[in-house]
Amino acid sequence: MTEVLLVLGLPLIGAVLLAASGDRPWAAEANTAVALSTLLAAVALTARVITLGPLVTMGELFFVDAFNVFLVTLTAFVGFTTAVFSRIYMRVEQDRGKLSPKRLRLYHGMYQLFMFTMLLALLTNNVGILWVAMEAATLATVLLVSLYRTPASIEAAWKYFILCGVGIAQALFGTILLYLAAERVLGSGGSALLWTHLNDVKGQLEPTVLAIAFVFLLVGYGTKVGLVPLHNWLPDAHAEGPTPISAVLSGLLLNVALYAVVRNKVLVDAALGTHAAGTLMMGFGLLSVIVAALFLSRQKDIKRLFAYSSIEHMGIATFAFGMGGAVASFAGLLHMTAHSLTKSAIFFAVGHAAQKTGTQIIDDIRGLIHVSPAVGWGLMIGGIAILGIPPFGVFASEFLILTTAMKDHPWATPILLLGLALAFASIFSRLQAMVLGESTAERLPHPPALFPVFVHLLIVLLLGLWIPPYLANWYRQAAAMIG
Amino acid sequence: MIWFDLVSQLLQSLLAILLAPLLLGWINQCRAWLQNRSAPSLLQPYRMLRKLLEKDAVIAHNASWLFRLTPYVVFASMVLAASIVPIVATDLPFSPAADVIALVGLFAVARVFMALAAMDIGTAFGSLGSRREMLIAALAEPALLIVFFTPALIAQSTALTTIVEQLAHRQLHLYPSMAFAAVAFVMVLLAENARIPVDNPSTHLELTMVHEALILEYSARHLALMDWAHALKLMVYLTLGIALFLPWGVAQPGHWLALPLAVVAVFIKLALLGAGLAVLEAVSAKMRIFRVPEFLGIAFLLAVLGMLIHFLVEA
Amino acid sequence: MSAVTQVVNLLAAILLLIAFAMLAQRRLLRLIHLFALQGGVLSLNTFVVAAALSQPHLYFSAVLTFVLKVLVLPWILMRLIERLDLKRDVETLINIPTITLIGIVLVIVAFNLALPISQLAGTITRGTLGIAMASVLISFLMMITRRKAVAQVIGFLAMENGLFFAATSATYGMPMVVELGIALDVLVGTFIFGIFFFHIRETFDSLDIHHLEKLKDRQ
Amino acid sequence: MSLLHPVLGVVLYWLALGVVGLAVPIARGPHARLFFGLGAFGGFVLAFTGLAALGSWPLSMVLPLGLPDLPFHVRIDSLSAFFVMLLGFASTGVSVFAAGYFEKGGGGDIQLICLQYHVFLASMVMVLVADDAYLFMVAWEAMALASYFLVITDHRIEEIRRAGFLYLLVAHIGAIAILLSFGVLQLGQWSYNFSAIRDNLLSPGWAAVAFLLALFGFGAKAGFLPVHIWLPEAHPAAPSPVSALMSGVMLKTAIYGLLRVSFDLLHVQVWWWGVLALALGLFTAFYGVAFAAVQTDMKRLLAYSSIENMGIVLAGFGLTLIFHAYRMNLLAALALAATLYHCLNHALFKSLLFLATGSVMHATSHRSLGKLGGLIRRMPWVAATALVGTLAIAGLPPLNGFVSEWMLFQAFLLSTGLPNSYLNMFVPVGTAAFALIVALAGYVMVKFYGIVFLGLPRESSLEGAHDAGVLERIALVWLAAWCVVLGLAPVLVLRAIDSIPQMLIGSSLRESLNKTSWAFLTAMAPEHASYSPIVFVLVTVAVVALTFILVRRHFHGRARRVAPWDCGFPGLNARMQDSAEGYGQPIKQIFEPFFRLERHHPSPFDPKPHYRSKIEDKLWYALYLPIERLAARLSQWVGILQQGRIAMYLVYSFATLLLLLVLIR
Repeated sequence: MTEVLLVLGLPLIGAVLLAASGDRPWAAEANTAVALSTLLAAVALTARVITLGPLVTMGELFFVDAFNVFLVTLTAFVGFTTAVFSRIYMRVEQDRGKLSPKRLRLYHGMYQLFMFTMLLALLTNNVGILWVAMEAATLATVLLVSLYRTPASIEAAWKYFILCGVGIAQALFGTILLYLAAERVLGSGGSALLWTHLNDVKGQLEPTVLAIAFVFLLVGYGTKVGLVPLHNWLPDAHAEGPTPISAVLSGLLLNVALYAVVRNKVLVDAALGTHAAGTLMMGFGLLSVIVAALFLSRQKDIKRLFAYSSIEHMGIATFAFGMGGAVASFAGLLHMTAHSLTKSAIFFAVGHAAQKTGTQIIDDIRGLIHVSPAVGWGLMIGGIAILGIPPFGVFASEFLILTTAMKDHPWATPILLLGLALAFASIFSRLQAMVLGESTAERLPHPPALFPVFVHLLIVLLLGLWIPPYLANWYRQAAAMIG
Repeated sequence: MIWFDLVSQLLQSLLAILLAPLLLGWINQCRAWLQNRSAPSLLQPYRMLRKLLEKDAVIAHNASWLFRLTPYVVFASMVLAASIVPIVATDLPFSPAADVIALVGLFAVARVFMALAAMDIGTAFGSLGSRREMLIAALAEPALLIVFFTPALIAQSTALTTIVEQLAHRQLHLYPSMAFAAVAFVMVLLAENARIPVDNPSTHLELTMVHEALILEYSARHLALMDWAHALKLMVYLTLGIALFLPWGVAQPGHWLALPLAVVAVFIKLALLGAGLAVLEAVSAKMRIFRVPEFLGIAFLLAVLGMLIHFLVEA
Repeated sequence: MSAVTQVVNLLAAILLLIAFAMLAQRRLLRLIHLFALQGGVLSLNTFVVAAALSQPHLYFSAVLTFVLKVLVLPWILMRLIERLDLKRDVETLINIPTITLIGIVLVIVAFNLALPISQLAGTITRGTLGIAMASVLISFLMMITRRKAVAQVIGFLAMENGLFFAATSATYGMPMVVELGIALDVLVGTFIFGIFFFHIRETFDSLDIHHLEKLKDRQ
Repeated sequence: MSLLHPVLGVVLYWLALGVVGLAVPIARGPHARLFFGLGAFGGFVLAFTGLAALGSWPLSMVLPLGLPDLPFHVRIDSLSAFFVMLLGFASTGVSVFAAGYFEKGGGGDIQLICLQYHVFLASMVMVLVADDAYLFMVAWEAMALASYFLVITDHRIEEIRRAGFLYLLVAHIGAIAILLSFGVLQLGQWSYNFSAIRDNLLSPGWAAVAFLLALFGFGAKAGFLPVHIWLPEAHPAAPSPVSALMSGVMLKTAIYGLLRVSFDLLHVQVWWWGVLALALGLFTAFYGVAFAAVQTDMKRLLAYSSIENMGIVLAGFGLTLIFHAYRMNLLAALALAATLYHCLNHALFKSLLFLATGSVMHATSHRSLGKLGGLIRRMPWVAATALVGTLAIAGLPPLNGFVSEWMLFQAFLLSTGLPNSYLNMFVPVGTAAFALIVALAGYVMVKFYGIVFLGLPRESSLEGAHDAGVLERIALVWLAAWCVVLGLAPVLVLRAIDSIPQMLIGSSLRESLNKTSWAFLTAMAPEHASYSPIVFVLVTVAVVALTFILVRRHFHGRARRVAPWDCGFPGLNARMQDSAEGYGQPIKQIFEPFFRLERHHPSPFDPKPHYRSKIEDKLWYALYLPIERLAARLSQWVGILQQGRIAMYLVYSFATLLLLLVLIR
């Protein structure tokens, strides 16, 4: 109860506070402090769930179950580390005159607002509120993408806005249809959109309606997940926004959108009693993997590169959830976790690298390891982790997904194999060229804030070697629920 | 019993070592006759050896220990080979030490040491010789192995003594595969022993020589050992041919009286083969080094054909 | 068929008509007027349903719709195009007959899709679900065909209207809290769009979105 | 206290050593001597632990690590024990050598190298003792990764980065294939530990899929055709001790995996798998030796020779499969023993030779054969030990290389009883090919040794070359000594490893080994074939001594040192000897169709005539570049998706929506 309020309230207050005074010299610290307190609240919430089990509070408005509890913690955690990272990063940007105090204020305010929307989307029990929060997340980030006001950034932000707006509108239609179906079972009024109730009666929901509803929901939230061919906003937004935003977009937004899709898939599967939804998701997943892998091989911009890698990994996770089954869903959840940690860590390193070399063009970044071993190794290890090389967590999930696929859907494995191999070749060749070799860059006045990078990578490493039992239990329960 | 074995073993080895130069002399004589030159005496090779052994050795400044060691190794391995091949008797204590494959390996040891020693001084001819020698060997060795495999398959064994006993002491039986093998064997023999048409033993014509280029830097006792080993090698090959393709007359295990008979038989066979070799050399001309691969390729082919024929008609 | 239903169906038909009109409308100013009109019809429709069924929260949402979609949003848009003096025409990418033809195809598709659903829906307004879906798709089409930022935004808002209409027709509207949230989002969204117009304007000194086609995969 | 504990203990010890080594910032010399010296003890322990574990009952443990429901299982049985022993013997020598080698520099930051090196060793051990698919894959990829970082130690050089990338790429693709193979093997039971996989009875079709995936995956590591291209690039790029480990030990882990999957985890073995392996192996071996013959860089030459040897091993593996599939288990045991024996031999002499090249590079800072020569007089220790290695790898009695080849020949010859007439015809031809390969290997090694150590130094700088340091000498002697021992006492070795055929095939060579004394190695039966290296050595030494004494006694030992005669040609100089190209030229000419040649002939009027010839791998152009082009074209097509036009993007999602709506109906 109180924890939930804290988790949601702190970032909201922080948003108001920083929107008012985000241009003060202490704003960055304040931002970090708020994020930290949010994290602590989330940890408290987690601890409570560990001890007391899932809970539903405030007139069933919010609920915490095995599926969203770890996502809440993850979100708060990545939010905090990103804040730590952006403290240094944004200072450098400011010193380089890329940001006016006004925009810094906007940045800090919107950052906290974004955190709020993410947490709201995760915690709410109401599918409608979930939609509202997702839309609000778009609104909160769109101005951050265009923070630099460069033509490119404005264009990127516009595309992000229009495409996600349209997509989310489809999701709304899907939600309405869901409500229509639920209403006939649960009666009209608020309870018909409460997920806990929907989950109880999912078997009785009207299949035809839910089938169509799922199409709209999948297209809608799938746009935010970045599934091919709805992905086109993603690389632009990642490449042109400030790096901390790229980090949270890849690390959090995509996760939450996928979370929304999966929540709805649970209902649809039960209602339809067929594997139609799963098949759709598998198709989208494979398409995303292969197309993203092909795109990877033609990237010149480092942030675009990793944006496409995000598409690829979201594709893998979607494929896993599409396959369904205890192991595959387990792997999908693990993959979400590992990917968001790794990818945000990579973006931190990329941010420093881009600042040191003053460019995002891959061919101009060389020999980072000589300029700053920490940045170089951070990028290298992060890249290795994201490429699914053990003993990192990403490998653990890919191991389970691939072996499952090999047995259940052998026809899919060649595509996955091709996708992974291509992605490896494309990313690693560039990574190696950037990290190793003779260097081009000069040192920066500010020491890089690399503690986040290595903390993330450490956790990912841990996930590959040893998963905490309660986390594993959550994964199992959630997987059982997802089916 | 074991004493008898040891005796026959020593007898055979000594016989081979001592008679090898004589065989060389005999072949040279035949050749001289065929080219109607006046032949050198049969004992000429012995005189050569003695002369060389008495001379002071002359060694290049930069010759390493490998260079000086090689003649002894080569000589020793040839002696070993000679004491493995059943020439007069089949129950030799040493023969279990090596079957045909090991025998081929033994030849390879000698060859490799020679090739290395030839490169040691760093003369143009040395490396040229070793390259050509290794090339010829690389192509001859497989052929030789396959040649050996045909009788090995017939006898279901690669142990020489077993093969010989199988072939010699069972009732006469014609093996077409052996005919192929025999032809291939002769070709390999010519190549391995630096005879015409592959190499010319009696030339120092720099651009065509192979074997002579290898031992170019040797003198005195080292050269003597090399030549002796070379003669011994020819001897071993001929006796191998005898053992595999016309083994009749070899002494049965434990037959004292058969021994002298066997010795006589071997003498006759060697004399005939030597003469035949001389004829062969007289009628053929030396070929270009890059014709040699074709030559040995044919040998290889014949050997493989022999093996396949064995499977087709005999197995 | 009850009188209310007839009224509702009439209003729905008008909505569809307006949607087509917007699809075919070249002038930006008229577009805004049409948008306001659409909002008006929408709120009227909601009001009728509310009256017929005496659903209190529908009254509220009718008022909300009116305030938001007839007064506030059009007013904001007007202000914007005055400030950006965009009284000029908006030209479409491909010629209007084709577009309207595609629109008709969409209507057919939408009706067929909506048929099974509307049979399930227990509302007096269920017949209009197909129209709602159609107007959503048509607004989508409009967004695709327009090449001026403002027009695209209006298309976006029209789509929002269509959704709202769907909500009322299929389920007598969403729960209150959700409706409020949606309204808030739409409002904020429009503001942000407004901000964007100025950014785009000052960066490219035109609101033609073909300036916004630079970002692609350079090879 | 089972035998697993020392093994795992050594793993931990190595990891700790690496971490501490990374942390301790002391001067290069002491650092190398201290940490690599300490590392050598681990290898020593492993060597004898493995030896002890051979034939002992399988021991397994579960570690408190890993995924939920899938903790790390470790297990040591005869097969693992054998390869652990192999790793131990090789790595002891290599570590001791490295202690001396890295002391003198040799690229890179020593602390980092220390970490990577020991992680590399530890992960290899884990691969060998892993008893579940997950741990296996983790260790496998950790091994690839660590070795990758070691390969790119001198990453400022562009070629080395390229080599490293190629290496890791192939390794990763191979790893995915292995992963999929496990996916097939676990049969949807979600139990990835091998003990559960053993109980799965796959249908022949799935078994074949699993085998082929495994063959491809492990082949990518072992350097089988056509996925061998990384090997000649990566091995030369690494520092010599690392090359030694990669060639000597890492390639064997691939063989281990292949044996584990096809004989332990899979139940059925089909004869055509064996035929495939045999043909592939012989072809690989021939390819390797032909390319080795024409190399001009000594480490590349050795790398290609590694390809050749792995090909031979694969051929032996294929024979084993064929025999086993036809239930001729005694012969299968013979072939398997030969295969394993060759693995062990190759581990020893290839490490030895790579280390020797390391000493040579340190002494001369040259890698190209065209710049070496005459080192036998400057570096007697290295030359002597390298000679042992050379003779061994050339397959000459009485050294170890000959033993395994002898046994393989026996296996080939005994294959005539196969109940398949095609195979009866095919295998003899294989025998012939094998004979050719062995002979060519001799050619290659004479070239290697002769050009590096013999003749006149081709560069004046070589006059200053110095012999290896004490540590290096110890390492070289250690490895050379084992080459000799394995050559002289094959029967003892075979008795030690006899439990492996027993375990994998259910039949062993015991009786045929016990028929005769330890001095006589026999195949099946003494009357069939026998070979005694001891007698070989004794007789040869006796004859040498006798001849020497007799010559001295009856004549004299006088010798004069003069200038070389050289047929009386004056002005002999180093450029007159064969260059590496020259020595390989006949092979180039005879096997021309295998190579992709680029020759630049000088014009007759050229004042400074210069001849250049470049030899490249045909497969690179026939296979890899087309794939690359295909990927490029595909990505071109995909690029159309991203045209930057927002209207198009909207159309995409619109179309998707409609499509799905129609589909879902």
